[in-house]
Amino acid sequence: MGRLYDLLMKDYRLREGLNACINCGTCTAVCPAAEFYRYDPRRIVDIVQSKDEEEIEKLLKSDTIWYCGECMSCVTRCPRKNAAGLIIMALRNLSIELGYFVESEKGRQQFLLTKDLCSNVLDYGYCVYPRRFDYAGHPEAGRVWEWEEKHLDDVFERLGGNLDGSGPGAMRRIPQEDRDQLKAIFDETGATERMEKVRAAGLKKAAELGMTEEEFSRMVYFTSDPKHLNH
Amino acid sequence: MIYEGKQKIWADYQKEIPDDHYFYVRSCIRQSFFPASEATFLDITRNRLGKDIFETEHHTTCGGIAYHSDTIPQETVMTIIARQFALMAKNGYENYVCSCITSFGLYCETMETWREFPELEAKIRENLWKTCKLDFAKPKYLIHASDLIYKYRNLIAKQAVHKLVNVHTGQPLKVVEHIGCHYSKMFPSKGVGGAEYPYVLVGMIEAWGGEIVDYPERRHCCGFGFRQYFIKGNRGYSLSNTHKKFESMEPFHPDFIITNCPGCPYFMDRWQYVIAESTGKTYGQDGHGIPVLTYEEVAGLVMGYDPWDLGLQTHQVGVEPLLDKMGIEYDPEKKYQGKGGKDIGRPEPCACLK
Amino acid sequence: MKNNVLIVGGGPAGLEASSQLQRLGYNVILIERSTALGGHLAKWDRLFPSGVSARETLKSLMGHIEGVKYFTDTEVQSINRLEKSYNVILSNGITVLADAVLMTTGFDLFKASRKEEYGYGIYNRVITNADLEAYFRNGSDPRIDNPKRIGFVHCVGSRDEKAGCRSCSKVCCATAVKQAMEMKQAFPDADVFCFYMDLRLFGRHYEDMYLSAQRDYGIRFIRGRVAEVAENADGSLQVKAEDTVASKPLKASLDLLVLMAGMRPSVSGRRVGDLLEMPVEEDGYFSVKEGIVSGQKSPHPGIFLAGAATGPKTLPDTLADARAAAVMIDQYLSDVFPEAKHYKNLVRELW
Amino acid sequence: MVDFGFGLVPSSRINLDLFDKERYEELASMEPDVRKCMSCGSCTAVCTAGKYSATSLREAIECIHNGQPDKALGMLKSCQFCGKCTMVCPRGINTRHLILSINKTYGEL
Repeated sequence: MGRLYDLLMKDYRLREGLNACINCGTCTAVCPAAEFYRYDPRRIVDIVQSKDEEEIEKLLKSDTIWYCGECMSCVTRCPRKNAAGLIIMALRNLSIELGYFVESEKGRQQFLLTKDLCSNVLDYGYCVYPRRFDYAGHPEAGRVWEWEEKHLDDVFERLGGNLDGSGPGAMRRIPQEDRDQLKAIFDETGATERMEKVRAAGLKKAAELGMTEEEFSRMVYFTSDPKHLNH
Repeated sequence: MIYEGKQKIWADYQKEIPDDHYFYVRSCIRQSFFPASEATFLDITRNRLGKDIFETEHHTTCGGIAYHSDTIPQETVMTIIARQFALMAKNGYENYVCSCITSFGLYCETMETWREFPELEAKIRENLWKTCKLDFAKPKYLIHASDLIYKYRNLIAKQAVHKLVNVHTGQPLKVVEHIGCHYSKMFPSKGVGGAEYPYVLVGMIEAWGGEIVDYPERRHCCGFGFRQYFIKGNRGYSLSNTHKKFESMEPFHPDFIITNCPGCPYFMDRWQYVIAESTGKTYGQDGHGIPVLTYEEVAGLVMGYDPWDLGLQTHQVGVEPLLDKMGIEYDPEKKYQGKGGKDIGRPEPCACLK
Repeated sequence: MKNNVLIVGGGPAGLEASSQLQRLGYNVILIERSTALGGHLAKWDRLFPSGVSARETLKSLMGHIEGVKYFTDTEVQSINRLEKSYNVILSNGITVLADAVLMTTGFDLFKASRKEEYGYGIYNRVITNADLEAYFRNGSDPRIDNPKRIGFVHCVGSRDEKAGCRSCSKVCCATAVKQAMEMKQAFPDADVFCFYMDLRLFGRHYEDMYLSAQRDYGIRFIRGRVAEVAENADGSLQVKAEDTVASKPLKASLDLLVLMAGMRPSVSGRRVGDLLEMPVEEDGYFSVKEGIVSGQKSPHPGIFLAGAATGPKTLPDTLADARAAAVMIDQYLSDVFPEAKHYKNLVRELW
Repeated sequence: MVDFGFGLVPSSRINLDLFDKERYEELASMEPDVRKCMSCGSCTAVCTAGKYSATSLREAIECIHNGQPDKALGMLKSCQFCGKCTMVCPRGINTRHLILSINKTYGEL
């Protein structure tokens, strides 16, 4: 048994999600990613259970493990009670831990995702915060969001929300002491360390590519190589 | 379609839903995009049905979106969840109801993992005390807010002002249901009706006079995919999966779509807009889209709430054709007004989508 | 005096063992819980690999049991172990003093509706292998209306831990190939697809059957387990699978989908087994004393097993197993009741 | 039409409804043995061209059965007709003739 496989086996999601796969393809048959990306979850499960170090390392550095949308539709159908979705999460976790994620275009996206989502959680206590959801960056949010964004306070007031208000209610300002507890949890459970690790690896990659952080972020946010798709 | 066959399966998946006394936890996405839905949920359950639904300002995100975008470790999200549970116990509750499907699925998975790996539960218990000085607790009953509206569906029907019926033809409205993937795909027994033919939304539609239409891609994900939406370069995935669903449901001509997941109504509403504006294709009648509603919005319409109090103006797909079919009166002038009729302008019209 | 042998289950194994034991000079009492003898064979139309008639096969099995006392609509009510034999009370009030008991309780067909995602009993055009045999026998089924595109799903309730059945049912692959060819004969311009995980065509002539299905009938074999079935607006079915050979998700519209429901341990057989405290293995089938050298002996003296009671078997396997059990029972009784030997020889001379 | 900076992604899902039966029957009339393939991969395993290009008779036959003849042609265009695959096919398919027949049948697509 190889090193990478051992590291993977430390992850509860892999222990939960990997039983002997019989390559029947039910996971791929219903996978939202398999139709639109060059992606086959069955093969990933098969590679992991093969314990082939070389293949697993390739996987950890590849775009492949980043195509999944974590909808977990595969879990319902597997006749061997595997959970491809959980296996992917374990692979992504290890890819980040080892800094391999920056080796692939899709993996690099963790640089932005980690920065944005974690700061939302720590700054506001929410994963999503409307004042940080801008129409310019999200034109698909529609003309109606363009309007809402301009009148966010009025819209929330009209709809019985409590945007940045005190006490309970939708989008209330979560008290500082509670956000402090979130920060303490982040520090204690490795999320803070994770954030720093991802940031450092991203900036290192940016430097390798001779890019500033802004240039790197733009590239990561906008680019998508056609090679990910099927032709 | 053989209805009795589905009834047999529904009978196999009846989960226990306590009648009253819940600790309520909000959803990040629902609060951001459908704040009125949560307000309506609380107004219906507390004021119309007289239930005890407690909310504390101290609860936070469960971290689910960050977790499913692979930005925080499993141990982190589990400790945040333990904190939410601890707040429930601290406030004297044992029934936990959450507004978010991603949260619901994650709570189920977390409790299952704790059951399977007690050493992990012990670690989380320790983390919780270390970081928050809170005592570890687990809910006696864990349910999603749509389970509760399902439970109350007949009480709501008793107070109904409108039915899900086309007042012009007398025919029941054709409704498509969309269940959030994390509701029961991972743990079929945790969802009303199971994973393949969930009954939680079907039950509401039936109780309120509508007719559910099944279609081939009913079970398919809306395409959110967390990282697949947040990063612009990935949004083609998200868009294409919703497109797949609409192409599949189009021949069934649904009057509207009911959802129980916070993200799905946003995506299925906005992706219709994107498809219309970028390809010219629309799925509703004569240039309109198909309205995508939350179950709270549907319950609100049935109980006679004003559509604009329900926040239907914040959908990109216009709901007026649906309101007309249901014979619901509304004031177009008030649609985009702020509180007390304050003028806050209105959205720009779309080029294609009516 | 003649030794009594009680045989529980009137399917092929029970019938074959009855005729053999009777010829060996035993007093055979055969009981069957349903109203007719023959078991699943009585419901089948033609048999793989050669396509012989199930009716004829059953008729020839029945032809050899004259003189055998049999009771249909009859179950075992209670069993008491005496010193050398068993005191058995039947549901029809008759009491049998059995010197040996043979369990030929067979199998149940997997309840296809338990694979919820396949929609048996929900989608109109989803049927089972058993439904199709019934259609072949009596020529009509409202769900089969000149189908142009027909699919067969292998491993329904087999090799499926989600459905609680890990084992392979052994006969479904061959049955699917047989039925696919029969449908092609019935509807020559139909396209027929078989969705399989592995083709387990192990028996003599089975591979020829597979080759013929491809070459002579143009049946398409797709390596991928069907993941989901749904109904299109026009009532046809949408089937999803992965073509694992092409590593791509696949969809197909079909007019008819046939689910190859697998074998499950017989529930009523298990009930009788419990009366006898017969151990079962993890797969739910009865354990045997030693798997290879005496696969027909139960751990209890005087209790024997044959046929699908000890796991999925083809019909030839089952009949051979029944004959083997008859010999085992003969040896056992000869050892335990040597005084009966002389009488047995007289009977055997008559044959 | 608005440009959102992303758009619909082409589907790679195999749709068996797109299978062109008539044309396939043409092929089968030229080379009936095409039906006998059991996707064992022996042909691809020994294929010389396959070592240097995306040549695979096994996949090509699969593509034809899946209604993707254009993909099939792509997978055969580097074939050198060395005939190794004919020697190893356990079903005795005259693979060289099959490849020629595929090109002939679908070539003008």
